[in-house]
Amino acid sequence: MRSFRSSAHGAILIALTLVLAACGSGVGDDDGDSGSDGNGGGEPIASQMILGGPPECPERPFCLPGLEETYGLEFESFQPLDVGGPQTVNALRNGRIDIGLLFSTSSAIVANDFVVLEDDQGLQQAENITPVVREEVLDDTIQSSLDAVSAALTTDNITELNGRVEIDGEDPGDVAADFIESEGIAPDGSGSGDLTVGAVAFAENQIVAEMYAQVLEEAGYSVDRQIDLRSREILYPAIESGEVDIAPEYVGTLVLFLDPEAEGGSDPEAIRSELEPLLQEDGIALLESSEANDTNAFAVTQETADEFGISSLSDLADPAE
Amino acid sequence: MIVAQVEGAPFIQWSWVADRTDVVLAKLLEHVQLTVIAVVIGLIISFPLALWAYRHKKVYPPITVFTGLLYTIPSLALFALLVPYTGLSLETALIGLVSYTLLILVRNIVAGLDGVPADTKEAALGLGFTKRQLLWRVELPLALPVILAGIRVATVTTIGLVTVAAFIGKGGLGYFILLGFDRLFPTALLLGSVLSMAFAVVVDGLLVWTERLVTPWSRSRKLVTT
Amino acid sequence: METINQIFDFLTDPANYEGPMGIPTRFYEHFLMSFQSLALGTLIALPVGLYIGHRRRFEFLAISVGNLGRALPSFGIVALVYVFAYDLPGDIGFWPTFIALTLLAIPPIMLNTFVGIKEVDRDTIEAARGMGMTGREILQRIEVPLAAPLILGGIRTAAVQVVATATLGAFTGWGGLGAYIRDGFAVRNFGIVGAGAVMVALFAMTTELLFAGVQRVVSPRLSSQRPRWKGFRSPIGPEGDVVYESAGSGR
Amino acid sequence: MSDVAISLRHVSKRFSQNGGPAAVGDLTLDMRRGETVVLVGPSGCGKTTTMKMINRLVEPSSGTIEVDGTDILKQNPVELRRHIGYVIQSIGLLPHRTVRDNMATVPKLVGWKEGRVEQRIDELVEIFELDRELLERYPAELSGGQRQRVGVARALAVDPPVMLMDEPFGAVDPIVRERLQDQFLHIQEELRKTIVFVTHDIDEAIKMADRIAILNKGGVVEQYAPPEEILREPANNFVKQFVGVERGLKRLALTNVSEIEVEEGPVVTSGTSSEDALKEMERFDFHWTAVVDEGELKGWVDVPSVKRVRTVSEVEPRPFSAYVTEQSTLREALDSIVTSRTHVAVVAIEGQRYKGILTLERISREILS
Repeated sequence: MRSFRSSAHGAILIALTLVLAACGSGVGDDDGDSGSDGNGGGEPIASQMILGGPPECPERPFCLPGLEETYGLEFESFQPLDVGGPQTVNALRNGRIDIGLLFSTSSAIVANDFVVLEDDQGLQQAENITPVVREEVLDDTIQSSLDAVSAALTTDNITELNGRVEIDGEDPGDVAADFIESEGIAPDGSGSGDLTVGAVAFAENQIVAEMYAQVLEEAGYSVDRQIDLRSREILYPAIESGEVDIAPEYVGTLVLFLDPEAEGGSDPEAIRSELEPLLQEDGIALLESSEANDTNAFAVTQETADEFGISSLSDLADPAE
Repeated sequence: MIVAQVEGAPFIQWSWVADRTDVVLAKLLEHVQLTVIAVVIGLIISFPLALWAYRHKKVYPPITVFTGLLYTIPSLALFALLVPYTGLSLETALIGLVSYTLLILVRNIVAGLDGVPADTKEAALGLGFTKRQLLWRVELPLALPVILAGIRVATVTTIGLVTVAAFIGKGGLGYFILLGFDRLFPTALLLGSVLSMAFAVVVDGLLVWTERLVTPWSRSRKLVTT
Repeated sequence: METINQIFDFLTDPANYEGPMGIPTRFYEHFLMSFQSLALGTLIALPVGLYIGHRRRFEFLAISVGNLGRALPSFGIVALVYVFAYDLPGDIGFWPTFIALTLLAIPPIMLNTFVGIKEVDRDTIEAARGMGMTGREILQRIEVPLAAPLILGGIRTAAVQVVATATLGAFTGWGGLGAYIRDGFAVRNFGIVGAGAVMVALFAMTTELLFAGVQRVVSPRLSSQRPRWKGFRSPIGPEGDVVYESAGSGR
Repeated sequence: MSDVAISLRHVSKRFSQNGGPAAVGDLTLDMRRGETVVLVGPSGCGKTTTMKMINRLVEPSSGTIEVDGTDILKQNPVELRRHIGYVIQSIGLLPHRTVRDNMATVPKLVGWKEGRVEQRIDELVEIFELDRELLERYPAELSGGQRQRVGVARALAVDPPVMLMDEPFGAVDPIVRERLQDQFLHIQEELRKTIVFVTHDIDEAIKMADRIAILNKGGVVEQYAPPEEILREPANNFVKQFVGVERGLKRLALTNVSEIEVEEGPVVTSGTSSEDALKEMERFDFHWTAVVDEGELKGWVDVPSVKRVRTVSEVEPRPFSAYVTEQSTLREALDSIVTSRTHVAVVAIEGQRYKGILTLERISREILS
């Protein structure tokens, strides 16, 4: 018995030593080459950079695969973070990642004076914010109400709204209400029945979803919200299965999501003509697009930009001096 | 700099909470609803299972291994794996939550029944109790304290797990935790965590109180000497 | 059940076994994180539990920490710690996950240690004191060995909880096996989610069985507890769980 | 045969299928109505198993058992048990029910009306001299002795003709056990139940039994007879060895003073003259004589004190340090013979009315007969 008792004490002592060793390594293996060492001569800049973005980035045509095909870029590693939200912004700010995927309309870019690398080879598509609605529930009132919202949305005003949520910490619901009031958006006609508005959990998507919901509530519908979903991969099937009726979408990424071989391009009308039949197959209608265009933007800090002297995505392919 | 936390703003923005008391109430209701239904269904499933295991000892190991396996699957994964089948619905959350209660409930019911002293059972049989009467009038009442302890642990665990269901939109107070997490917004996070913890402590206290109420004999009052 | 095939394919595809996102790396990350946080949690909770149990002071602290610890939603802890600790140096999400898991490990260990020491039979202690043993010797030679099964039960409960909750760490940007669940869920590939789940479940199961074995080795002759169930001792779940309220031993 | 309450014919019980030794081999035993039969023997002799076969808590492997003439295998076992009282050493009171509910258990099982149940509980409180205040208490709050009395009362609740008792007083301390045994004997005299009483304590067997069945391993009946007969003529070595030494003393404990005739002893009255008193003492060759006035025992006087006076009345008679009554046992008489200076046990009814004396020879003659 003696041996077991002492072994119990022994176990605790071993644990002590291991923790101390590990704590050291925990901090130690912060090999975060915050991009400033710039020693690799001849190697493309990108190969020394860590890209941060949503977990679905490695699978999305406009993200890692797109960067590889269109710009021939290979990154040192990919760090999964949130969907262009605070995690990505903070990781960029404190150097955990060198280049992060944000939304062009995100207020954090201006707030942290990040530099958006120009998409000089047009990887990004036109991403006009457009409501999609299940045909089963679609009626004139819903059509006209959501069109009214789309008509009022512009890239500038949505960016300003994003700032109020991301920086000032306001609630998407409140921000949407102010916007509807200030723009005088009102539903024409009335309707009844239950509707569910869905959105992916990032500021802009939630704000626009709240706009749709509140306008429809004014028109008499009772609207349930599912605006915490983690990605389009969860939201879209929920629309197909009828758990969600309406959701704000981005035409460019949506068409590539439905058909990776789609043309896409920067002309919204061209994308819409490709997108509508695809949505038809799933019983989903594509309403009028808004003027607000929120493309993906790959941003770096000002220091990184100055240090590597880069201003566009293709610059990343050049060898670092 | 915490993005959503503006310098100078109080740590907990009570106004934010005050504005959405209706949402808080709705989410608390959803949390209570999910917890109660999950534990009740858990009991409905585990009770017969436990009785079966208690009567046929050889069945107990497979039941515990199976319910044990369910218990070790991370809650988020289980919710996620159910989504393609039952969608983002209450059923998905409930199936996940119920499967976590089974191990604790089955084990405690069996342990409670196992704890009933053999001589009491023999005396009861000797007096003329049928097997069924023995179970409902002697074995179960005496096993009650341990069973209630199991229900307490299962309920408190379930209250914690409900919050994880926020990832599929059915997380009760977990909605605020996820919201606070997504937006680095402490007020919402604290609201969600503290409220669900308070709910757990209240339920725990309530169940302790019912345990006292329901088993007056378990506390031996002053021993009467002749 | 094509999800099961997807899981099988993912687990058998050699490509998933290389690189920083590979299974071995993430398994090791998960193990290291769990072990470190459990060890630190034990280092903090054990001495406190021993002190409170031995000295019988601040008992309320151990009990409330134990019960509140059970009531705290683990997702809540991870999120809370993240919001305050995300800016700390080191890998993204390392410190938030590590601190959260350590906090999670403390309550069960402290409570079980406290109850284990407190429930050592008083007469044995009297006898030891009668033989002239010092407080320290009593603690070392009698209280700890007798309380060992319950203490190990607490560490075991903590271990399983840490291993399971470490998966949530993935959402703070950290790796571990939870990353498969996060990434799979994001792209709706339930094969990856399932694979992650299976690996975590296996990890938790082996942890449970490991501790159950150690507990059984330490406890056969020591433990005054009546064995819960003759024959098969179910190895899974909060076996060492102690439901304790100050009014009296709720065990 | 009609007065046979319980009859066991070639009853056996084999627990292990693979031909191990039978717990009870081939037991045949009859128990008369109202008789207390004690099954006694070393552990493993199958006494408890035999008893449990009577209410089918243990199913007999073979043989027939009849209670009140009906074969128990033909009856529904639960129904059977409800009409056979059952008391075990650890009593097994239902801990989650009050004393009242415990006692009301069987009456409610057989469907008595509320009023009848209450009335029966009052009777039982009467018979067992229980403190009414106990009725609302839980078993955990009772002392061992109280729990035991409630246990027996509960078993008698529906006034069953037959009662099975498995070492019922084993768990209490000797003093309380003594009291419980006496009380139970007293109640048995009133109720005259047929009782099967199992114990490993031969003294308890001798005290409680009308007839004792001394069993050996495998339920073999070594002797089945009343206690006196077993003490007087142990059937074989096993019984002799089992009953143990002091058989004589144990027999004495069984017979009362009233059962044997008392001897004449020297008696004088206060008025007797000293010479007559001396002559009386000489006649019995005693150095003292009892002084009895109109049957009232005053005490005793001895030769020297009488010599100095003319009549007995002038001497202050000294009280007898010990005396026995008709209810005392011969063992108590022997005890007072040995302890008193007069080396004789004076027999006086209610301690006053003189009956006679008992000498050592008289008692030993009784043992040898």
